[in-house]
Amino acid sequence: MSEHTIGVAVNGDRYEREVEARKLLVHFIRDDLDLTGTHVGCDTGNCGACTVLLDGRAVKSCMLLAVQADGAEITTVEGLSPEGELSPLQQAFSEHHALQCGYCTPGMLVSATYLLSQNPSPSEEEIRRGIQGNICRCTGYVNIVKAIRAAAGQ
Amino acid sequence: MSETTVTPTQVELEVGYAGKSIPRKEDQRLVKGEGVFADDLKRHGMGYVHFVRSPYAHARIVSVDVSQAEALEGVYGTLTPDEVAELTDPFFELTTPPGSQIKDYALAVGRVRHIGEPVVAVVAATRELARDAADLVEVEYDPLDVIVDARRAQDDDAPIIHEDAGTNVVWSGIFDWGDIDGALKAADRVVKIEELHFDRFASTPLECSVALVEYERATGQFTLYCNHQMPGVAAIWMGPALRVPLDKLRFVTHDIGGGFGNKITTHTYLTACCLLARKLKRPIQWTEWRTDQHMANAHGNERWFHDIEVAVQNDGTMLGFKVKAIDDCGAFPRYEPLGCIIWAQVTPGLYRWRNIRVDFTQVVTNKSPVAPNRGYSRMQQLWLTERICDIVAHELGLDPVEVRKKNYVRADEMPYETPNGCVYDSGDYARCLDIALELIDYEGVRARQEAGSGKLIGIGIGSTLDSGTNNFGQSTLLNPELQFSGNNEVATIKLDIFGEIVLTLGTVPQGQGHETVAAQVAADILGVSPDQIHVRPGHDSYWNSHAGFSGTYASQFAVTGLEAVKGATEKLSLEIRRLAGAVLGGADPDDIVLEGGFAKRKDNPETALPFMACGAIVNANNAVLPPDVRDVTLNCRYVYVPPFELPDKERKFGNLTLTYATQIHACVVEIDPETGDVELVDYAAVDDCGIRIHPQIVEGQVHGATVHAIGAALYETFAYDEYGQLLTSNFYDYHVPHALDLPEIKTGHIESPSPFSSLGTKGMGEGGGAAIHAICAAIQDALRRAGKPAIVNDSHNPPERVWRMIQNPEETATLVEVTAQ
Amino acid sequence: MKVDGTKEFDAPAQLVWDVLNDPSKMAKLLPGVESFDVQDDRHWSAAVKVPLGMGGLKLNFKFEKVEERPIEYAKLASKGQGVGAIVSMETQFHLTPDGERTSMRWEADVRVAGPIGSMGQRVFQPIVNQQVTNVLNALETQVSEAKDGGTSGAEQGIHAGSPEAYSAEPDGPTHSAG
Amino acid sequence: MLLRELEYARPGSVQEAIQLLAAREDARALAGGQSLVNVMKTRVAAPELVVDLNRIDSLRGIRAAGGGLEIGAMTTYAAIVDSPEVAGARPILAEVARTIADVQVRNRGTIGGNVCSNDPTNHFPPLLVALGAEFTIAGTGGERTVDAETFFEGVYLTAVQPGELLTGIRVPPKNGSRDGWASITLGKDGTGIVNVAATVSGGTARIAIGCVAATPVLVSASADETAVRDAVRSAELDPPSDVHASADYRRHLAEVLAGRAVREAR
Repeated sequence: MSEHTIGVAVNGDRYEREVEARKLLVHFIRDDLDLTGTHVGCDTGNCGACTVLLDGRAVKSCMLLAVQADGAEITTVEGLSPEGELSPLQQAFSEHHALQCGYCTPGMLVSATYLLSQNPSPSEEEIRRGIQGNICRCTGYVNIVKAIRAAAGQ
Repeated sequence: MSETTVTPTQVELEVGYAGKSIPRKEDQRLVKGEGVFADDLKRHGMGYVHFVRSPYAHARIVSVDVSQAEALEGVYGTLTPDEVAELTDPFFELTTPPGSQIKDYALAVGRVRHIGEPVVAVVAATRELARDAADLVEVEYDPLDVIVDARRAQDDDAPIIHEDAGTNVVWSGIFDWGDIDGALKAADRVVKIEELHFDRFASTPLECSVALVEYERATGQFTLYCNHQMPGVAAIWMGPALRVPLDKLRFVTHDIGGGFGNKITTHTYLTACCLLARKLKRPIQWTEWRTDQHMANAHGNERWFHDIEVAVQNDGTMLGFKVKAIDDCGAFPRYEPLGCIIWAQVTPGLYRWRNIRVDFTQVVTNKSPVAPNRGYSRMQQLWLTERICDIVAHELGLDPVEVRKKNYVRADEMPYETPNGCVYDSGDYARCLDIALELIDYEGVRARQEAGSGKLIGIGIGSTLDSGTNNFGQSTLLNPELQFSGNNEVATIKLDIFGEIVLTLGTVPQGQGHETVAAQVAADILGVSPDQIHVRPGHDSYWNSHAGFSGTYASQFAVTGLEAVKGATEKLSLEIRRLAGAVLGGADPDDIVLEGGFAKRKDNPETALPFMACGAIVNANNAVLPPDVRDVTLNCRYVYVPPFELPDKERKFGNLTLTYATQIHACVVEIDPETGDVELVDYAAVDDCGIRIHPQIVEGQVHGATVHAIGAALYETFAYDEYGQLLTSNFYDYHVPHALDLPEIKTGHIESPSPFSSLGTKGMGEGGGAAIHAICAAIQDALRRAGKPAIVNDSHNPPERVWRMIQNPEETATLVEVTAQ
Repeated sequence: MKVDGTKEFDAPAQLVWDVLNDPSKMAKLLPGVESFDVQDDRHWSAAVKVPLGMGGLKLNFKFEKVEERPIEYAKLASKGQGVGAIVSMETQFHLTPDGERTSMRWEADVRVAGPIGSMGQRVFQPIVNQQVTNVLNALETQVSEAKDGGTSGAEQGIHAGSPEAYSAEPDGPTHSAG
Repeated sequence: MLLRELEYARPGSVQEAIQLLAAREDARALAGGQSLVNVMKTRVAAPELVVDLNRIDSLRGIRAAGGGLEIGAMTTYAAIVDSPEVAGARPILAEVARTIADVQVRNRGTIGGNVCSNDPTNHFPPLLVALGAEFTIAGTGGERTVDAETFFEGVYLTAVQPGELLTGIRVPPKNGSRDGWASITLGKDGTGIVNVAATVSGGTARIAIGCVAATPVLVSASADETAVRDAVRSAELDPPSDVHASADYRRHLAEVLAGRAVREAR
């Protein structure tokens, strides 16, 4: 068994852990760090429920080995808003009913956060392109697009 | 007409929350990633299960050897088919003999009957180790011939999938209402359609099935933390199979990542987990992976329609039709054969057709078992009625809009009794259609069609009904021996010692916002804000707030769930008012009003008892209680029972469901004539579900149901090859709609209150697959306008199929024959 | 999936037959054979690693000669088992002598079960093509070696990843649906 | 989702990476991982050693060179989309990269990984064949350069041999040519059914078609649509049949899309 010691900063907290080389980053986040907001919705990297920011860029954490994240800064859904408050996007998701079951929501919010960090006033097409990697089975994306527009001040 | 309600963030304290789109209670935790989904739970010493699954669609199991797997360090143990056969009885079957002789176990016993069927379960200290060990399990198979095409299942040389039954037929029967033979003779024309096919797909909730099962040896108690969406029914299956009383199976759900019916038949896996928890004396954790979910859990029913004959007058009025239907339920019936009757809730669709004969047969094939899937069994029937409308219109040279309007049940005929005794409660289909057509600029698109362009433009309509609140008595039309009828749902509400109001539902929500909507209804009755009502998330059978049919399925919460909430809350209101009346000087309960967390005397509002005092008196200071209110518990349970009767088994006649929400959808497609690629360029969904308690949630359900159906029409299919290999086992090949695939979905609505629910609500949310029907209609319209006489004969139309219809329209045109008489 | 084709050899039929029916020679025809074991003249087995870019697919193959009519016809059944895949193959050879030359018609029916079977439908056909081309090339080498009575050619082997293993073959496989 | 046991190495240089890859038969280079990790999840691929290239800075980056481009093998799709050098020299690379899967995949997936995995549905193999790119491969014996027509050898197979590493891709200058792309996918930006890239120069179109054979099929024709369609019709295609498209339909799409790629080339 190949074990590695890795150090990561997740939502500003530093962790040092032993991981098996074969462990996926998403399982490390969920099982080892108990940050269960990041979800698994498929086993082929299509659904985006496991999306996190890795050094500021949106990635699917089921397509990386945990050991690859050694030294990285990671933001998960739990890190999107300060304690007790909602970010403008989180607030807009609730106001516009952009979530039903809420299972895709963490990944969707991370992707939307990333999108607005790159493009603060996206067009509808750019919003759809920005969340193309996140599958939602409940909302048909209608209200998600609306919420992202609203959070972008449109 | 397109409307969206923007929710105010601050809710004023006022009476009248029902009807307003208040922020959902669920959202706070879900947007922060603090939702509690079943896979989030952990227990000390738990073992992870991995199932060894069949690589064959049909094979005899020659031998199973788990010795190498068990020898691996970190492996806690295994479960084999032999153990399952010894420790459990087969799950009961709902159908009649010989189909009822089918034996369905937690693992494949003796044979495997579909790809991915679980054969052995392995438990280890980590997920990865369990998988490592599963790779060491040796199973020897002797492959058998397979059936993937339901039309061949009754052939003489067809392999028999369940030898115990001796036939591949699960259920078969004839439904005959009115006089179709007379109608076919009397009609000006008969339109015959040789064959139509409703394809296999599923709503594929993003969260797969999960369970964490604990077993307490001292009491023999199993606790299943899981995401089963209808635990009461799971218990009925599992108790007898495990040979334990139902109360020994405690089901707990919290947040569920979508269900859509696909989480109703996971009892096979849950049973395996129970056996392992007991055998290995440790908590057992099971997470289904996406590929497993696609191969071996819950597909939607696939259906073939043959020899359709429609009795038509020259003006497009239809008198009825007859059809032979073959339903493909995959390798095991499980919830079936209920799909053999559920369609009858919408027998004539939205139409005034009085003469209908359906010869219905359900067969098993070597494919994944089916389960109820959003629009369950009705959408197949509604697709048939919508296909009939468009094919008849095009063959007779009539306008599909006019043909629909001519045949729709009219608003002034409501409540309308269908030929088989179902009662359509309310609605105005023609008006909904007008709104939908306006939303897509029908006249403008027709003008664009006339003008012509490089693309083939088509307009399609899908008219459907979402029948809600089942009368389970319909099961007796399939099997007279079954002891199911009516329906029920439960809510419990209490006023606690510090004045908290706690509402417990029997429903098992999966994203429908029950916590919010229930709180709205209760808040209005108790004169408080929804924020002041704590609705417990999820379901726990230990709360004792459920009944036999509890759950979230079949579009019923707005009726069964809310009627239970209303009933329980009214009981609580009466108790509070009795209590306050007694405490506040002997006032009559009717003279007490509940407002702002106080029970006040109407004649003197300054004389008021805070809810906190009510809770405290009853729960902790009851020696002060006047004698005539000593029965007050402030803990009120109410069971809602809808007004159903047993259907007539002889005539297969009766009211099978309580409410009918209407969906009329219209869409515009543009087809690339060189590639067959279909682009959905405009879409409108008009919904009428009676009184809406939370319009935004209703609209969200409309969006979701629409997109499931768009996916089914254009992208999603569970396709098998001739060997029974599933070809779309993941989200690469099973393409669900992504954000870029969809146009903006316009919505409109009317409200036709149901006369059968006290709130005027109707169940909604499943929809009737309207987008499938609308898109099929639009493709056919585009082809016809381009001079191609093709009919759309399949519910699933990927580019190649459309291209073939353009290249060779005769291929499907010859499926139709019109005879004049 | 069914594939078939014909191949011409510049060697007498008996010689081609001998190569085709010598398990140890057959072993050399297969790409990525890691070990080989002959039980008897009708049964043999091999551990094979089918070369794929992302790592080889390891399969343990069992072969059985189910029918033969020297020197014109033979039918082989084989089944390879590995993680994620079970490959079943039925292969038939028809040899037609033409003086010092031989014409071989062959048919193979390949079925893949297991998770990989549901994933890679669109790539099976090209992969089977590649493997068939490998086998035919190797067979040609074996036959010409046997004809020359030497052994050097076989040992230099066609490396599974080497370009010549995959060059277009004019008499390569054709397909029928299945 | 559950990988077999493996060892992991994270070299800091190309030399180190090659040594690691050459020393172990079952070693695999891990680029963006957007395909390899997926395959490893199924355990169909189970390398014993994964050599992670993500920390080798010299493998990343896009350089304008003599009117063309030199693109490091570990350059992500996102970097190609955003690159001013690409926009200046060969914008088609960015236009195509922009349609690969989704943002998250584009943030990790690399051009080198794309061509080395060589799945028939991948975008870059036909595109780079049409553009006439060259591939630099490093091994223990030094570097060699392979042209696009010989680089792609079969499904999942390329000229990169065990123990070797693709280090960079050279894209020739546009020199007045026009580049086009046309594809039919399963949903927008979904799994490819047929992909066609074309480069039109001096009245001649150089067309590469993906997913109609084991490797991209190169066809040359005079650059009018009829000639292009004729040429594709008579080309030797051996398209796979799968759940999304029959061989016949793929053959037809190849023809239609080739015409479009040429017509719309800019």
